[in-house]
Amino acid sequence: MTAAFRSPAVSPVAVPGPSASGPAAPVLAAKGLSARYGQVQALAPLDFEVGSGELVAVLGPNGAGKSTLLRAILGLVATGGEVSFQGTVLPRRNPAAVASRGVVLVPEGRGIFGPMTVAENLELGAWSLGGGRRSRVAQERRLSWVFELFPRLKERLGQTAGSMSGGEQQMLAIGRALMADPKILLLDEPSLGLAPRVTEEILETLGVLNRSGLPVVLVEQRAPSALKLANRAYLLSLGRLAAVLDPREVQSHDQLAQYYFA
Amino acid sequence: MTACLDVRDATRSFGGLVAVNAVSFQVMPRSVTAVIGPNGAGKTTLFNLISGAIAPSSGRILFEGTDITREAPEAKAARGLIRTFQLVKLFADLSAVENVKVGFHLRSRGGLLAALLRPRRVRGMEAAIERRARELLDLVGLGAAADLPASALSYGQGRLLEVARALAAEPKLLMLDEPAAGLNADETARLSSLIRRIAEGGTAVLLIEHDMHLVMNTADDVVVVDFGKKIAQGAPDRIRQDPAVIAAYLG
Amino acid sequence: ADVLKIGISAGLTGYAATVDRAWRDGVQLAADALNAKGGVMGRKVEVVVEDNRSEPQEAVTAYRKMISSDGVDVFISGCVSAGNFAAAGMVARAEKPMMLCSILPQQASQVKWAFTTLPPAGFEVEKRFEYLRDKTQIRKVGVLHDPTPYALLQKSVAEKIAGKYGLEVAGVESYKQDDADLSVQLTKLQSAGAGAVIKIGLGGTTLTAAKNMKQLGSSMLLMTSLEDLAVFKPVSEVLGDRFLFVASPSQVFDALPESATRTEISKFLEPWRAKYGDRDPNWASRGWDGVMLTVAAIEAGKSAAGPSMRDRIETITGFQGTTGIYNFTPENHQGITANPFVLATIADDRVKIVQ
Amino acid sequence: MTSSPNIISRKGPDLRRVFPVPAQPAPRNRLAAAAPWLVAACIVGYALFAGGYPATVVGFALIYAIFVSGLNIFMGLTAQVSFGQSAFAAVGGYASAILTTQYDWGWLPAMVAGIAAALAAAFAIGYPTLRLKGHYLSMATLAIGLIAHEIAVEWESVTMGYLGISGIPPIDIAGYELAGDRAILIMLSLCVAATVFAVSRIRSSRLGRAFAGLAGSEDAARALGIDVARYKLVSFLLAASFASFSGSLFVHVVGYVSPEVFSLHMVILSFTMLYVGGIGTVAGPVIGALVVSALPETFRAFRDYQDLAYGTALILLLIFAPRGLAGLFAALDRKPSSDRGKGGTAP
Amino acid sequence: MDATLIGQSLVSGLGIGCVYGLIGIGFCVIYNASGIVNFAQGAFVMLGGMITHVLLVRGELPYGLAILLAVLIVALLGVAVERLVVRPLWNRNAPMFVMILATLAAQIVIERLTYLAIDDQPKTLPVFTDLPPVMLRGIAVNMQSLWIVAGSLAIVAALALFFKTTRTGKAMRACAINREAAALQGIPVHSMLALAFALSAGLGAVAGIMLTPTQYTAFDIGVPFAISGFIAAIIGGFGRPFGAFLGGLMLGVTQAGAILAFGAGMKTIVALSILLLFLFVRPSGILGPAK
Ligand SMILES: Nc1ncnc2c1ncn2[C@@H]1O[C@H](COP(=O)(O)OP(=O)(O)OP(=O)(O)O)[C@@H](O)[C@H]1O
Ligand SMILES: Nc1ncnc2c1ncn2[C@@H]1O[C@H](COP(=O)(O)OP(=O)(O)OP(=O)(O)O)[C@@H](O)[C@H]1O
Ligand SMILES: [Mg+2]
Ligand SMILES: [Mg+2]
Repeated sequence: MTAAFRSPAVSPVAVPGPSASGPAAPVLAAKGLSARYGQVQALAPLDFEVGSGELVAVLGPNGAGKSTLLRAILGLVATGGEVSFQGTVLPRRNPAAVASRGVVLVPEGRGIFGPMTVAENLELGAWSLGGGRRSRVAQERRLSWVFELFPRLKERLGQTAGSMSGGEQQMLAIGRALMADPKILLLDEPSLGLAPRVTEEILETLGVLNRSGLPVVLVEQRAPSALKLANRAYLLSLGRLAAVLDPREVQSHDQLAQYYFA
Repeated sequence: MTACLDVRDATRSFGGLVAVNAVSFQVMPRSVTAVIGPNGAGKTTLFNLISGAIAPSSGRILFEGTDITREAPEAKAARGLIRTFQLVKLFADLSAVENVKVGFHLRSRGGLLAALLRPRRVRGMEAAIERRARELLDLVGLGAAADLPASALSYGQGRLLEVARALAAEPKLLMLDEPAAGLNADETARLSSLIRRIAEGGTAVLLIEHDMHLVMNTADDVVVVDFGKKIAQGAPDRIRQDPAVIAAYLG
Repeated sequence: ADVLKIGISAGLTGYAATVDRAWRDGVQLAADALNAKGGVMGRKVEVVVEDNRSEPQEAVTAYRKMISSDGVDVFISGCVSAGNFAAAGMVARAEKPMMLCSILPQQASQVKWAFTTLPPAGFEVEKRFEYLRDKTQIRKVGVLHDPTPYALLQKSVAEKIAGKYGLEVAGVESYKQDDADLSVQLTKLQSAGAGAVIKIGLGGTTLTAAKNMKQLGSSMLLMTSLEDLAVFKPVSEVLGDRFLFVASPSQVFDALPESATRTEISKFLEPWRAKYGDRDPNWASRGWDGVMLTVAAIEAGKSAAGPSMRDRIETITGFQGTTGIYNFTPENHQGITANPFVLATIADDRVKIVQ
Repeated sequence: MTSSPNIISRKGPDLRRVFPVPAQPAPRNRLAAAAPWLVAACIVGYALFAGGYPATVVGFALIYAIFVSGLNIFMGLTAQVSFGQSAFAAVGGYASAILTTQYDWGWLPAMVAGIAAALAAAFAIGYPTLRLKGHYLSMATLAIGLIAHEIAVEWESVTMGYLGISGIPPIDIAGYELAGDRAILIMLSLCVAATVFAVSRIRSSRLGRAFAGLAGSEDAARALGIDVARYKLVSFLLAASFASFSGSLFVHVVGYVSPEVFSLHMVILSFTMLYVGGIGTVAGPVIGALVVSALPETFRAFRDYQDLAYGTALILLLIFAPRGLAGLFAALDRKPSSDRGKGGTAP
Repeated sequence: MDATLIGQSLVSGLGIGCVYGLIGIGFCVIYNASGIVNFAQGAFVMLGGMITHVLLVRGELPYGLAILLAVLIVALLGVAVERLVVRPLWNRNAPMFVMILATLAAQIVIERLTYLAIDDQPKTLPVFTDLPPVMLRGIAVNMQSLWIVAGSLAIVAALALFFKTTRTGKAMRACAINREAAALQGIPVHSMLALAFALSAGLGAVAGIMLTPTQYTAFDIGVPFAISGFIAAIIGGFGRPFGAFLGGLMLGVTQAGAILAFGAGMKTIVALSILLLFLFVRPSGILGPAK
């Protein structure tokens, strides 16, 4: 089934070999990135890098700051430090500008447009591609690709998104992000609420996308499945960076747990 | 032994779509029953029918032998039927411990006069509620977050808070909609043991879950639905082997 | 003290704004004129104005401020009846007289300290009825009024006296000052057979009524009560000679024959025109009267103490003001006793007396 | 509390180790909590000292504080919207006015009758109306406020229309009439203190928690057994009785009543007070009423520009203290955050 | 009661109802793009008439040009309100009701500024086409009302198309539903908000310009119109332009009916009571999903 999900829109990029120490030429690089909610520091300064073609996993227990890290990259929270993407510094507190550079986040809680239809949600996913004729043709192609990935969405094109089941909404959130032709894809627990089979399929698809050159940041509670795909893993705990792992070295679940609670 | 919950031919359609189609099953006291099935199979809709959030198109729901099909959610809750939500519904402006204290509504008494005069009885009750609310937070592991506003909790923390709040109502039947979503393996394991203890304490548990570890380790009985229909029911071991379930769900 | 403080509680904003702003300017003009002559009994006149936003609660605050913080000697307040009523008790306790542009309070203890420059409600109605009787064939009229106390008084007078003029009130309709459309009321009056609409009440609704009548293709006359001329100009553009209005002498000054009233008006109108050009003089001239009446009382009693002023105002008779002749008595605190009004129309951009 | 299988006392594994949680914020500073009260006390104290005009302004502010405290129960604690509370103030005000002037009742029975009438009206109105949600509820309550105002204007035989009712006696206690500025101010301060006491008790009670629950999520509240319809109604009734109480106080203090008192302006003013003070807090309505009443007075000297200055000041206040003055005091202590879940409101 | 009277009242009710509807539509546009109920909408209505009047009378511009300029100016003022009042609040994540309150304050400020800049005298505008009313069986149908009806229908249709079919329209709706998620799609949330204010201010101005020839305008007419427009928008099912239009007609006709049957004093009481009863039966308005 994986072969079917080849992205039509992602151009192939040279994929460097994975390394736990960090990529040679990072696409996304955060230096001293920290975040706070009001006066509460939720993320202590950390360095975070994603190489071109890398899939980076972010792991950690509840409240560790995983979601906060992704939000900080987009500039959705008050941050310190600097984030650059493809060599240029990303603006802060202007998520729309960050998103239109191709940094696409599937947020926690999905953020679908409940009262709008599935079709409208997907269409808005492609907003930053513009409304011209050419982009519309490309959009059609991406749309059929998303439908291949999530046939349920095609069945429910006219349904209001808010009335769909939890898992269906999650599919929509991911599908919508894929519509944007991301240059880098950030996913916050994409498997949340999805049936085991769909989860597997999604993770597999992410692997395929990644191998075709798309950098991916994956926050995932199912550490083993995430580690299977990842080039590197950042382990957060209590709002700070606990370790950067090489998945090949993390053999067992116990070993991971040791990092979690060390 | 009479069933705690008896669902008979519950059916609900939305326009042309039959989201829940003549589903019947029973939940026994002190047992854990899991409902599993693919996305959009109708599990949450089934929960909504049982808890009274939406009315069934047909079918009946019995709780401890009484027909409660058309009762309002709050009336069902008063009978001891308490649920959590797939998308957490916390009282965002309240602190975690205050959230739990709201959960004690059915387990306490008092209206305007009690509020204004605050007699000894009420003071004692308030103190007990405060104490037990914190105990419940400790139980789910949120003791240290007790005074944070609920809006400041992470997603997983929020789910646990919802469980604690539901426990405050001391339910006879606790319905959990994907309680483990957003928890990692360890947290899920802890949740599993918590659920077992809840059941042993005398509360029947009905849960929806996609995490098969949790389901297999926790449930006594598993109900499988697909396209709104019940396609299998039985002990976890049997369900794991059922070809229909494998085809539809487990893959 | 060496200044005489006049307090004005005026609705500078809100529904009474047009009237009360003019009133305030009239009072100020009078004060300036007095000061130019050296003040009153050697005391400079100072005017304290407080906005009551046309609301009673604000009026109470405004009066309170002027009594206790500013120490005013006398109130010459605007047309917000509710505001003046609400404060009347407090003013009476403080023993300050008030000369109003509104109707008088209801309580006997409060009326004792209140006087008004407002003519009796019937005067405006009578003028219009006279015209209809004498100059037209119209025998059925419709009354269109707002729910303010003064308008309600006029309405009931109209119903009562119509017969005396050989007229029949074919219909009575009301409206609110912020109504956007009066066509239904006008249609009802028209279908009741009214040949003229007696409109009682202030504000832009007169313009709306005119527009609506035109839109309905109605041939009724529109006869409105006393109002700012600025409102009437666009109305006359819409209805032409089917529009008539009650005017006070100052508004038709140029068409007025030589008389004591005219002389008195010219004393006021000269500085007024110098300062405000052709702005409507009506309410302002009443404010002027209010000041001059007060001054007369002070000079008669040789004192600006509240009780003395009050007692003296009650004895003012035959006082020639710009609006008419004032005759106060202990029983009657409404000074104008003879009808000073005329009926006018606007032709070629000029105000014309029709009667 | 009923006893049922107790799952809590049983010893289990220490789950805290599994779910690490950031350290709790420092306990709130007492001074910050007391600050709004101190400011309020200073303002009232000054008015008592100065008497006269400041006393009048502060007196009206205190009457509003009661009205807004009631509104706060409905809008702050229960998160519903009512544009129609002026209706219940009108019921109280007119009941007191009519019963004391026409039927020679004492002020106390008249006031109680007013509250009873307001409760009856609120019950009859609230029952169908509170089924509405969000903006629909706003419109329905707005309509009720407008209707009440119109009735006060049109029902001349009883209310005297715009002419109003005057000669309403001041409140007397044991034959001693409270007519002086200071006496009135002290009496009003006591009323406000009682109101504040009641609101703070309600807030921290089972009743208050039920309000907070349905404010947070009606679905979740119902799932916990809270009868949402009933508690909404209770909250509405409470708000109505405070409104009626304040309406009665107003007419006795001023001695006069007319429909303009209970216009839409009153509603908007009270909203302003509620939000400027800090919605959902106990101190908010009081500090809000005092500050918002003082604000236009401070701008009196601006004359024609008074409203302009007032509007601008209001906008600036809302921008720089979006959680109100009470919230601002708390923020000096610990800044609350709201970056999360700011998503949007689905209609 | 004779049929002509009833018919004539119906026509009057529909005429004024269109105006209410048009104002209600302005509420819907901002609501659809931001979730805000903009009570400064009445100020835009007032400004439409006032500015046209100033340009026409003091500026001596041709009527058409004056109208065009006035709409443009008011649209710009709408953007100013968004920039100066709404956006700072928005950026601070102020609660929705605070933003609503701030628009009320903005209404006060605009009203006062208009008063200071122009004056407080009632004004009017000439009718668009100066023809006598058309008489249909004794019922007068005036030209300006026809303009209003045609104009509002055209606007309703254009808006429906805009929100249902264009990318920008959909993006605006998305911003109101969940602005963070909208930003994550790359939708420039702030520009959308500004655009929404420009659009609805412009619409308000158009409403003001169309209705002023049938009555008067002054610096303080905004609030009553805003209230009627708000009621119309709610009755129609909030956020639905066509619903607001129908709601306006309903309000206009019930008011006319109330005056006819009970007299003008009872207008508000009767009309609002009827609308309340209607809401009890349909708790989310004419076009809202029925319960
Ligand atoms: N709005 C907020 N205000 C204050 N603190 C917050 C806020 N949002 C989150 N936090 C705190 O920041 C910390 C990190 O939260 P975050 O959502 O990033 O965790 P997470 O790792 O994604 O957890 P989960 O796996 O449960 O989603 C948490 O401890 C939480 O309490
Ligand atoms: N109000 C509604 N209107 C239309 N369709 C609905 C409505 N509510 C649910 N549905 C549809 O009914 C089906 C069952 O939904 P339900 O939420 O019960 O699924 P579920 O089994 O809980 O799925 P998941 O595991 O993804 O949460 C879905 O296909 C959903 O789209
Ligand atoms: Mg998270
Ligand atoms: Mg579900």
